[in-house]
Amino acid sequence: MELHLLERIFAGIASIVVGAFALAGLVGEWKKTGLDDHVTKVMMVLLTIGCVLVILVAAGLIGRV
Amino acid sequence: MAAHAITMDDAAYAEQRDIRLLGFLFFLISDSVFFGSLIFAYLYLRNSVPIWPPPGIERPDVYLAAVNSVVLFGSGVTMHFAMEGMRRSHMRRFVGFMLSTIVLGALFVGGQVLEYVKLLPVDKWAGSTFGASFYTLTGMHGFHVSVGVVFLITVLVQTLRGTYTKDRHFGLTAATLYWHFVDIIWVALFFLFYIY
Amino acid sequence: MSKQPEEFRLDAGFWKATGLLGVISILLMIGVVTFPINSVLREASSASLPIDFLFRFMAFFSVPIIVFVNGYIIYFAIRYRRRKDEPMGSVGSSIHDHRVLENTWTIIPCVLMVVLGVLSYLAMPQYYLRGKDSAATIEAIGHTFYFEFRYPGLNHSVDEDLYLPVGVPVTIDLTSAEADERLAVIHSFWVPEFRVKQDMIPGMIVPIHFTPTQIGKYHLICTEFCGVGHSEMRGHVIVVSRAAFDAWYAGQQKNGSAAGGAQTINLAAGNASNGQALFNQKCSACHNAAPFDQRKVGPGLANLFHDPAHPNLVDGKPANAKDVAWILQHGFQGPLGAMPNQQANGLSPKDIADLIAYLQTLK
Amino acid sequence: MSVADLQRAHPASHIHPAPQGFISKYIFSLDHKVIAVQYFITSGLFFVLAGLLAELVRVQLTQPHNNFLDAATFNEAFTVHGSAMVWLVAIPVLTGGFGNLIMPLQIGARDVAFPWLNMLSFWLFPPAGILLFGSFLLGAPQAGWTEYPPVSVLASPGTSMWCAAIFLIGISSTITGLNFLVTIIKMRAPGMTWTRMPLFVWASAVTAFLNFIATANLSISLAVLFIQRTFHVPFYDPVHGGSPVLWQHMFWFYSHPAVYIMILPAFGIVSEILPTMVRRPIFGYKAIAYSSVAITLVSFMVWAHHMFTSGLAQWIQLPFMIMTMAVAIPTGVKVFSWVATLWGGRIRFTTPLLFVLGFLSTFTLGGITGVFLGSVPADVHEHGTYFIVAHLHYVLFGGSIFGLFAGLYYWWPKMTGRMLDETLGKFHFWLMFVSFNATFFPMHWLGLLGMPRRVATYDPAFHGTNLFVSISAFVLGASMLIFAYNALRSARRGKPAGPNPWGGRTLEWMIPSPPPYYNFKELPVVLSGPYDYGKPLPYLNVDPAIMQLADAPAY
Repeated sequence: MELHLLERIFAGIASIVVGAFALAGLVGEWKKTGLDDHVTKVMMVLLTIGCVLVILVAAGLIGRV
Repeated sequence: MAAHAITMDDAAYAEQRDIRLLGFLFFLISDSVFFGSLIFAYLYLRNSVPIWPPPGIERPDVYLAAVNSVVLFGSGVTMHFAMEGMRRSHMRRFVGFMLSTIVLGALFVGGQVLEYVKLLPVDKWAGSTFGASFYTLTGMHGFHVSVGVVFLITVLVQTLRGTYTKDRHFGLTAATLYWHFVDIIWVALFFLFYIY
Repeated sequence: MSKQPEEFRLDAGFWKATGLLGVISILLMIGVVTFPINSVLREASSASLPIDFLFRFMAFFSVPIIVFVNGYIIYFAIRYRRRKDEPMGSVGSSIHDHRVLENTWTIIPCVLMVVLGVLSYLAMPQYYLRGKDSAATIEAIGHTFYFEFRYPGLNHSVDEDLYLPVGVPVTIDLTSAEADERLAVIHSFWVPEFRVKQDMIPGMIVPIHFTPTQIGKYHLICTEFCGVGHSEMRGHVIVVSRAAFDAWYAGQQKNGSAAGGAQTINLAAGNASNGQALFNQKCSACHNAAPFDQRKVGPGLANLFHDPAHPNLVDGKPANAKDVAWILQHGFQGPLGAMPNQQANGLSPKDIADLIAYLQTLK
Repeated sequence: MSVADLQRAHPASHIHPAPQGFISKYIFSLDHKVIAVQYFITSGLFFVLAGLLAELVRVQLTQPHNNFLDAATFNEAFTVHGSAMVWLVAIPVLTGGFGNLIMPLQIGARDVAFPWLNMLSFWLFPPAGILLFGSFLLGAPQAGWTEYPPVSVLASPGTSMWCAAIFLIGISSTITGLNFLVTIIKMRAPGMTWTRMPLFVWASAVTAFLNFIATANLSISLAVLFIQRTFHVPFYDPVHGGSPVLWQHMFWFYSHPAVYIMILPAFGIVSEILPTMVRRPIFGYKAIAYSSVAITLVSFMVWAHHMFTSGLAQWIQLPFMIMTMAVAIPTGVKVFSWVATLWGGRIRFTTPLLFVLGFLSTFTLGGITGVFLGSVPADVHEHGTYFIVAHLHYVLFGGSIFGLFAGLYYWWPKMTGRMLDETLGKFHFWLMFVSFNATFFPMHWLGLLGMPRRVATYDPAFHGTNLFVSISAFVLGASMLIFAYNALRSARRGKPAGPNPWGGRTLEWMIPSPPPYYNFKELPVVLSGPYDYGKPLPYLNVDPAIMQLADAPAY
C-alpha cells in the first residue's frame, strides 16, 4: 500500500541524514571532557543506533506491520 | 539559579554548575529506573503468555512509528547543534536550531496522538496486557516529551532575554541532556513495541 | 606519630572466657544435634527430613556464632570498662586492623555459606518437581475461604479435609479459583508436619510432590493473606493406611455415582446461546473460550472439535460431540488434574446439550 | 594549594544571611538541621500511632478467638502498622532525620546540595502520613504492608489512598537520596577524602544511592497498582493475562533494598558511637565501609527470596538463594569488627553505648534467622509464618529502632543543646531490651510450630505463648513512655551539653550545640581520619577550645 511506501522512503532517507548528523555531532563532541560531554557522547551513540534501527525497518529487514 | 549566576564569581559558578549537573544526571538515572521497571513489567507480561500480542490485537503500524521516530531523533540532533551554536555564542544558529527542535518535538507528540487515534478502536488501555503496557509506557514517554517541549520553549525565551551566556548556560545544558534522554528512551520503546 | 605501634596480644582472661564460651556452645550444639524434632512437630512426609536436616545444620553453626558474639560483648564490656580511678581522657588500644583475624572471619562464613548452599540445593527437588513416581495427581483449589480437592476418577470434589494414603507418593496440583474468576485471590497450601508450602495462585498451576510417611491428622493452613476469612482458612490432611484410604475412596465413588447415573442426552436439541450463558457461569472458571494452549486450570476450548492441537480425548480418536458429552457427564482426569462431572457442576442433560452446541460454535 | 584556596573554591564558601521570621525559620526552613528536627517530630507522632496499632493487634491475640477486633479491623490494624513503621518511621527518621542532622555536619558542609529540594522532600512526608492514617475513614488497606494483588486490587477504597501515600513517600525519599548523594560527592570539607569520611557518612552515601535507584521503582509499581484499581488496567490481573506475581517482583525489587535503607544508617550510627564510647579506633574501618557498599550492590539481586513459594522455577530460585547467602558475609564482617572494637578499649557505659550493645546482640540473631530464610527449602517451611514476623522485627526493631534510639541519645545535644537524662535512659534501655526479646523471640517458635502470620484467630494450642508475647509487647510499648518523658524533661531540666559532651572526634562535635546557622564559621580542613584516639585532632580552622573537649569527655 503506497502510504506505507511513502512512509518507508521518507523514514529511510531522513534517518540516513539524521544518523549522519548524529555521527558528525559525536565526532565533534569526541575531544571534549566535561561530565556532560561524556554523557552527550553516550546519548549520541544510542541516537545513532536508533537511526540504524529505523533504516533497517524502512528497508523492511526488521519489524512487522 | 540564574539570578546569582550573574553575581557569582567564576570559581563559585563552576562549583554550583558541577553540583547541579550531577544532581540532574542522578535525576535522569532515577527517571530511567521509572521506565526500566515499566519495561520489565512489559517483558514479564509478554513472556508469560504463548501468543503476543494477545489474540484479536494486531501490532501497531511500524512504518508510521518509524517516521515518528525519525522526527524525534532529528530533533535530538538539532538540539545538539543548537547547543553547539550557544557554545560558539552563534545566536542566530542557536535560535534556528532551537526552534526546529521545538517544532519537531511538537510534531512527534502529534504523531503519537495520531497513533493513539488509530490504535484505540483496536485495543483500549484496560483492554489487554498489550494495551496496558503500550499505553502506559508510550503515554509516560509522551508526557516526558511534552514537558520537554515546554522546557525548551522556556530556555529559548530565557536565552532571548539574555539569561544565558556563552559560559553560563546550565539551564540550557539541562534541557539538552533531558531532550537526549527522552530520545534514547524512545529508541528502547520503538524497538520493544514495534520491532521486537 | 612517634609512638611505636603496640603489638596485638591476648591475655589469659581472654582465653579463659573463650574456653567458657566454647564449652557453652559445644553443650548447645549437642542439644541441637539431639533435639527430638519429631516429638515437637511430626516429620510426617518425605519432605520433612531433608528440611529438618537443614534446620539442624543451620542451628548447629548458628549457636557458636550467637554464643561467641554475645559472650565476647559481655566479656569485653566488663574486662575493658573504664575504671573509676582512670582519668577521663584515657584511651584504649590503638590497634585497628588485623589481617589474619579479618580474613578468618570472612572466609569461615564463606565456607559455611557454600556448604549450606549445596545442601539446600540438594534438598530443593523434594517437593518442587512433579514426581515421576507419583501414584496419583490430586488437584487442590483454594477458594475464599476453604480448600477444595479433586481426586482422579472421583466425579465430585472433596472439601476441607484432604485424605492421603500413607507411603504413597502423590503430586498435588495447586491453583486458586472462584465461581466469579475476578474474585480469585492468592492462597497458600501449608502442612507444617509435611514441611510443605506452596502458594495457590489464580491462573497458575503449581505441582508439589511428596510422600506422606506417618499416619495421622495434620493441619492444613493458608499462609498467604487472602482476605477477611484468612484466619479461619484451615483444614486438615488425614493420612490413613492404604486399606482405609481405599475404603474411603470407594465410599466417595459410591455416593458420587449414586447422584450420577447415566442419562440420555439429546445432542440435537442443544441451544448455543443458552450454552454460552452456561459456559460463562459454569466452565469459564477453568476454561477459556480460546485456543488450546490458553489454559487457565483446564485447556482453552475454542475450536475443540477441529483443532489438531487438542489431544485425542477418550478413545484415541479426535473429539466428537458424544465424547465431550461423556466428559461433561462423568468428569475427566487429565495431566492438569480432575475436571468435575455433571453432579459437581449441577448440569442437566439439556444443559450439556446446550454447552456442546455452544462449543461447536467456537471456531 | 593553600588552605585559603581550598576554601575559596569550595561550593559552600559563600554565605547567605540567616532567615528571620518564624515561618522561614521553623516551618518552611531551608536549614538541614531544622528539617531534621521536623522529620523527628513528624515521624515521632506516626511512631506513636503505629505503635498503638501494634498494641491493638497484640490485644486481639491475647485470646485464640477474641472478639476485641473484627477480622476486617484487625487486618487494617496490622496493615497500617506495618506500612507506617516502614515508610513513615524507619525510613524518614534514619535517612531524613539523622541524614539531615548529622551527615552535612560530619562532612563539614554548610548545608546539603539542594536545600530547597530538601525542604520539598520533607513537605511531601506529612501529607503522606495523613493520607495513610486517613485511609481508615474509607476503610483502610487490609492486605498487609506488601499489599499483594489480587487482594489489594479487590480491597477497600482506602487502598488507593495507601498507594497515593506511599507514592508520595517514594518521591520524597528519591529526592532525598539524590540530594544527599550529590552532597556527599561534591560538598565534603577540603581534605576529606573518601577514606577520611566518618562511617555514618559512608552509610548515608550508600543509603542515598539505594534510595534514588530503588525507590523510583517503588513509585512506579504503586502507580501501576493505582491505575489497575482505578481504571482496571490489567497489569496484575490474571483474568486478562496479567500476573499477580509481577507485583511481587516489582514490589520486592524495591522492598528488599528498602530493608537495607532501613538498616544501613543504623550500622552507620553504631560505627560512630562505638569508637567514641570505647575510646579507641573503630576496628577495620575499610572493612566496615566497603562491606556497606557490597551489601548495597548485592541487595539489588536478592529480591525473589521473598517469593520462594510463589511458584518460581528452580533455576530462578537458585541464584537468588546464593546471592541472599552472600549478603550474610559482609554483614558478618561488620558485626565481628564491632565486637573487636570493644576489645582493649576504655569503655564508658553511657546510654548510647548500651543501645549499641543491644543492637549488636539482637541484630546478630536477626541476621542469622535471615540466613535460615535464605535457604529455599527451609524458607518453604518458614514463609508466611510468625518466624518471618520474628525475623523482621529482630532486624527492623532490634536493628533499626535500637540504632535509632542510640543515635537519639547520642546526638540529642546537637539538636537541643541539652543532654537526655542518663539514668532514665539506662532504665529505658533495659526495659526495652528485655521486653523486646520477650516479645519477639517466642515468635520464632510459634512460626516453626505452625502459626501463620496475619491471623486474627489462631490454634488454641498457641494460647499460652501468645499471651506471654502480648504482655511483653505492652511492656515494650510502656518503655517508650520513659523516653517520651525523658525527652520532654530534657527541654527544661536537661543538663546543658556544651559542644562535645561525649568526647567525639568527628566534625559535628567541633562546633557548638546546637550548631549555628552556618555550622562552620570557616570551613574546616581535614588532615586524616576521625578515629585515631589519643592522637591530636586532624582538623584545621576549628576552635581549639572546643577541640580540647575531645580529650576530656564529660560523660
